[in-house]
Amino acid sequence: METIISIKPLLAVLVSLFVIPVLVSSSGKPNVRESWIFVAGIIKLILVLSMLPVILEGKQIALTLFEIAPGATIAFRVDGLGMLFAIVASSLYIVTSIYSIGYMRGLNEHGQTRFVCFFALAISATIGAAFSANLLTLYLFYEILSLATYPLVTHHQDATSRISGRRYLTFILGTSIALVLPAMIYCYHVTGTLEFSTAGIFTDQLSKPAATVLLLMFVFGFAKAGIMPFHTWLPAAMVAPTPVSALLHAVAVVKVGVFSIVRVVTGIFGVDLLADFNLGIVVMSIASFTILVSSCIALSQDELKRRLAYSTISQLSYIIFGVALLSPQGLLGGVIHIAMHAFGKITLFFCAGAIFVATGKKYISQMSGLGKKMPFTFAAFFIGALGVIGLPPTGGFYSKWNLILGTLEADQAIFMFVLLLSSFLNAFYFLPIVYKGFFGKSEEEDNNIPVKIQEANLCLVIPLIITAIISIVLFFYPTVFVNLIKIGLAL
Amino acid sequence: MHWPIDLIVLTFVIFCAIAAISVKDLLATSILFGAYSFMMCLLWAVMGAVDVAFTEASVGAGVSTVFFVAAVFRTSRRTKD
Amino acid sequence: MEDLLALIVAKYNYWLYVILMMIGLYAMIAKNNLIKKLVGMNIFQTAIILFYISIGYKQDATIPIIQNAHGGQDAHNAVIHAADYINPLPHVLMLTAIVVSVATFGVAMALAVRIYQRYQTLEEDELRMRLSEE
Amino acid sequence: MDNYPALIVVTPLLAALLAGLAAWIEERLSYPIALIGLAISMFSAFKVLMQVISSGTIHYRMAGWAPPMGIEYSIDLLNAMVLMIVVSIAFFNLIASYKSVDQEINDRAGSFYTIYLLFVTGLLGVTATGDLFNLYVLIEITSLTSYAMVALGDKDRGPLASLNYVFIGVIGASFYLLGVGYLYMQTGSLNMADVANILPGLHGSSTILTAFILCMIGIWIKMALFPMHVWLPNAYSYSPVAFARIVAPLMTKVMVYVMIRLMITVFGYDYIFETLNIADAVVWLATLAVLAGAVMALAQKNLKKMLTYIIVCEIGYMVGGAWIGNQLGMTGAILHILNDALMTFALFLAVGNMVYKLKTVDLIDLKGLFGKMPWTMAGFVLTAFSIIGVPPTCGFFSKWYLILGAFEAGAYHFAAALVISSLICAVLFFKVFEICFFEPMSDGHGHADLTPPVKIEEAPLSMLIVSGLVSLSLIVAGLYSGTIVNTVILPFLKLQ
Amino acid sequence: MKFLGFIIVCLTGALLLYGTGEFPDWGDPGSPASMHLSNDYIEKVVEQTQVPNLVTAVLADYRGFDTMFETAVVFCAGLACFLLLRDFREKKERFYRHVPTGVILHVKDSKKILKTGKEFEHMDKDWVPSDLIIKTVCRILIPFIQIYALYVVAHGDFSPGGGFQGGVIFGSSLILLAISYDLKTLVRRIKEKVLGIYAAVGVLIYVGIAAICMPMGGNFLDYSKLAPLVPGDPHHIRALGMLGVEIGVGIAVTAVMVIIYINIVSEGRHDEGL
Repeated sequence: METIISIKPLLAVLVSLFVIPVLVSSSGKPNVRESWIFVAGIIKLILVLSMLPVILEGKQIALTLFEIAPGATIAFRVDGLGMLFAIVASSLYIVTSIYSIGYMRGLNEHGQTRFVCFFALAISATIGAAFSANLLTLYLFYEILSLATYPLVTHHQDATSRISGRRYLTFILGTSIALVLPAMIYCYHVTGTLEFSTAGIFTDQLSKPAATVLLLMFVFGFAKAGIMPFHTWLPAAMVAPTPVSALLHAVAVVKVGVFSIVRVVTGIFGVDLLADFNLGIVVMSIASFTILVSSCIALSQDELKRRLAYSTISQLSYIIFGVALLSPQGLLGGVIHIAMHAFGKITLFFCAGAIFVATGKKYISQMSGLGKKMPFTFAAFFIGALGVIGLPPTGGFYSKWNLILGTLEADQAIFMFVLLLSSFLNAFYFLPIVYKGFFGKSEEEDNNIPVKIQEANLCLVIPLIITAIISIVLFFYPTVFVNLIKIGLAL
Repeated sequence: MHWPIDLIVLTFVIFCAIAAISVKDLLATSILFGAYSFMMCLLWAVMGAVDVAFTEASVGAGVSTVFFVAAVFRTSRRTKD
Repeated sequence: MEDLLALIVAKYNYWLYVILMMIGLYAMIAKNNLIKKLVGMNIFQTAIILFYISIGYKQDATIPIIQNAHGGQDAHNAVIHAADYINPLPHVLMLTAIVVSVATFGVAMALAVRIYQRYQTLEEDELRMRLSEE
Repeated sequence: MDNYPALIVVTPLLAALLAGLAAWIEERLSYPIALIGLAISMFSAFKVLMQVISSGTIHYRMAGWAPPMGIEYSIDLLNAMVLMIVVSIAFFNLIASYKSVDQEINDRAGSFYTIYLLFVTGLLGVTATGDLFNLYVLIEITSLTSYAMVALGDKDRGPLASLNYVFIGVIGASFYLLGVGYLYMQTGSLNMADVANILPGLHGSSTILTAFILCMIGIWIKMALFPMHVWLPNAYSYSPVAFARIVAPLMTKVMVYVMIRLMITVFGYDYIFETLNIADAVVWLATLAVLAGAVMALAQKNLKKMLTYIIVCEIGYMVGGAWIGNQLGMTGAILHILNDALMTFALFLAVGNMVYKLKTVDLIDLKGLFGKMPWTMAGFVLTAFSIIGVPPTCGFFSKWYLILGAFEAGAYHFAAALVISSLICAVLFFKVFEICFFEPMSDGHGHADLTPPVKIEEAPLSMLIVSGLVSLSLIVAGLYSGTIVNTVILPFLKLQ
Repeated sequence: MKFLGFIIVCLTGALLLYGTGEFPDWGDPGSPASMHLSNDYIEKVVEQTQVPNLVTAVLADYRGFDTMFETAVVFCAGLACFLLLRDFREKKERFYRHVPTGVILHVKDSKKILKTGKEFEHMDKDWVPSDLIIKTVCRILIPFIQIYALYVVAHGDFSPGGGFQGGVIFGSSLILLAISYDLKTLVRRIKEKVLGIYAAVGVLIYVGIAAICMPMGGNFLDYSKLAPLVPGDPHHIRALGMLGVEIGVGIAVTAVMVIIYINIVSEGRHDEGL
């Protein structure tokens, strides 16, 4: 596989860093500030897409920045997986920034400059994680992302956000320092390298118990992936403004966690090693436990964002589950679910935010009849829900289909039922909302006031329509992503 | 072969040291301390370290004692131990 | 008996310096009055000096000043036997050490005066009481 | 024959004396004199560093007498690096100090700069010298100056803290002196290299063992290793900020350097790690130091105090790394001398800025500081991350080497201690950040119209710029730590 | 505390005694300490430096670098005492003696200052040195002490003594002046500023002489390179260099001793004391 040395990955990471000083300097003039955000976001997207053809040709783009120790470098390498993730993140970043303008101004939030700056920082960290060539670099960006999102989560600076900020850090930072760091250094100590390679870096240094411990340290250590019991930060983090929950907690942060686990499984251990030690089953059982339990919890949640959060937790475990199947179909289904779920879930979050801004309603019980008021929002919500449940005509169906095929391929038929059961659960906790929204009676109708359409402002509605449309489009044209994954994992 | 002198002076030194840290009157301490330094300087002279002895005579028995008295004069003279 | 005496003669200097040193250290740690601690400090340091001087001492040798070397020229034809003179190096070191100790002593005294100005006492337990009630 | 090695140490001394003169004649002159002196010294340190990197160890004979009769400066990669660190930190701190000295000790500023320079001279000499007794004298200079400075800081507690510091410091120095005496007793020499040549014949001797123990205990007392740390927190937190900013980063690090120098150059690996087997005990002690330092820091109510306990904890890192007894650990320890010096310096710069504005830095005084002093806090946050060990700041990479070394030596308890301490540091600093960020608690969901904007009151520009530069240097040092290790530390360790 | 101290002391003592176990006998000429270096010194010093007092030679030349910092330590101590204690506020209450009658006046407010001279003389609060005998004796004694001090400094090359001892003796002579008369007399004789400058200048002489050797093409402190600057026998140039250095040390030490004494005894007010 030939490698091209190029500075593009670095630029793609740095572009939104470079814009931060500009944002700070133009803090007085919101319009100038936001326009800069768009400039940065679009340049970033262009940079990312400009690398796409090269990757599709089966080449790689690499760039080594610093060598800390032999075998431990800070380096970028763009391959299929990274590309997939980068495209998803950077495209959704633009959509989200449109949305956040509407949201933040609609609610007249304070400290908007701080907000956008850390948002930019977070997104560059995400891209960096997507492009990182070895575990050290990945860890680096992982940590930067954790710290950059703290001020976003605690944006309101009130007591509740303080509590949840604490929980956020305790889980994210604590696990990464206490579990991932030693595990990573141990890997380096054993093998002398941290570069991702599809064959894995271990030759025969690991005994089975050691491998098990290491794998578990990684799986639980990357707590952003929300594997139980390290999931509680995610619902807590829902105190954040909705754009944060939308982009970071449906796409960037959580997906970085999952992505790291995927990298570790495929790049550090290597599928074969895990298959030999037959460790996939361990991870799979953990994942399926998470899937089922969190789905059940989601059923009981009345606050919309919290319900979405729990559904996110279960969906993330789908991805880990798929990877843990260690079979081509499973890997494909799992990894592509990163993209599919991203578009579906972000639509849902957008809708939640739009509803809140328009009507100030947070709780599902209050939302009956809202569908007539905000039809576009609820239509989008419906599509997003389909995507998350995994029904056609949405991309979610594609990933779930592959996952199920994967279970059969890895002849783990029992786990197939996990998937099906959880899909039912998803349906149970999403579709009623839509139903109530469209066919339920709101209090205005009870005192039969004529209902007229009053959507939230355009900045909020347009993005969610876009994402909804994309998640439908992905059902028909998933090929690009599929090819990227096939290249990336050499399936 | 003058180790007896040496030994005698040494015992004096130790005696002065113990006395200096155990009397309850700081002025007395300072004087005993001067005596201690002087004994010490004798000891060194016996051992042939004339320069050191000279220094100790002028510093230890001289100036430090003066500083000591000055400090006691500016602080308290009595002490509990 | 004889050899015991010989042993004492051979080593007693070092033992006594150890004793002095222990006295000083004990005063520094256990004494309650700051001035007393300072005395202990000085005893401690002089004990070390004594140790060095004892290292330098050499039997049947005279003080380290070369005889009839005044003016220098005739020093060349005067033959110098190393065995005749005491080792000068420890003396030099200890000169420096004495100076350092007296400098420290002066500063410490100044500090003691300052503390007395502020707290009107130099007894450690009383000082601790004053600090705790502040 | 160039005299740069001498100039490094002598220029600050000369500058100190001239500044002392100026303090009596024309006080305003003493600051520029100090500045120039340190600048020249820094330049020569840089030249020496380059020379050493290019063409090996430099030997400089004071008064032209060949060692062991005369005193010799032998500057190898390690000295050169530490010299560079010391002098540059001293220089930049001097730039930052101008305003704060004005504020704290406005009269007698001249004398302050004199003492300051003497202190720097002492540190530089300690680092450069190749003679055991010369080391003692220079340690005494640094100690004496720090006694004076500590007493000068807090009007009430200062003198007492300083006097306790005097007692403990004198014990430490005297122990070291005794150790040198015992060495001299058996080897008859004071020059490090010469002693190192003679020692191998005497490895069994109980006198040498005693000498070793005495020297180490003396140095440990001076560097405040855990059980002997009691003097440090008071001394450092009561001294004036301008001085705390230099004594906190440098004093302990230079002492660590001295320990490493004694271990490697004088006594030698095979004596320490083969003849004696106390290394494990010391590593355990270091582990204890790390944990204890972190925990005690957790208990503090005052920011300065908290940071001083963090210093105690960091000392544990370096001692442990040095005593683990493999190349990786030693690399980590030496790299951490640089990194920790930078980190502590940056921390105390930030604290200095706060003190300049707030006067007291009890944690409750820090409310809403992110709004009030954003730039200072930015630097502070960056430094905190470095201490927690977040990549790509330099703190992470020295920790990386230390943990690797611990793994290689199988000292898992030390590795665990490192991880735990960085967790505790995270808790510590986020405790502070929460106070600065959330309080005073804004009710009403923090909407723009409900939270009035706080006006920014920052420290003077000179202090801000320095602290900003140093905080950025943390990242730079982190990214280039590979280069540092390959050009300075590994070659040095290869030579031994 | 006492018990803990006792334990620590015993441990230290045990360690030290354990160390002494393998010492060579006391005064054993064959011990390494008196074989390795000292013989070189004893045999080479005179021909290399022309200074018969080995201690002075080693102190000021071979290990002159130590001594330079030792002087710096002294200077630093003086400065420290000044910084710690000196305060420039006037004291509130003052005492005067009416000379003709010997009546003592106690002035409470600091504004009112009597002109001291024939009629009134200022006197200390708690130290009343008006004893004629002591005054006279000291007046006679002090010059001799000072001459002796100068001798000690100058003759340090050939006999015990040197800059430091001489300086201390000179300083104590001045202190004697302060004790026998009163502090005011001393302060009137020697201004504080002068002391401060002397302290710095003394060390500067040392460092200066040492530093001049570098432009002269030698290493730091290498007196032999000074030959072109000094008239006379280049043979003795090292001795001369040491003499100059010793003078510097003497000046510095004198000044510092007086500074420390004054500041301690008057709590930094420089008005009354022993």
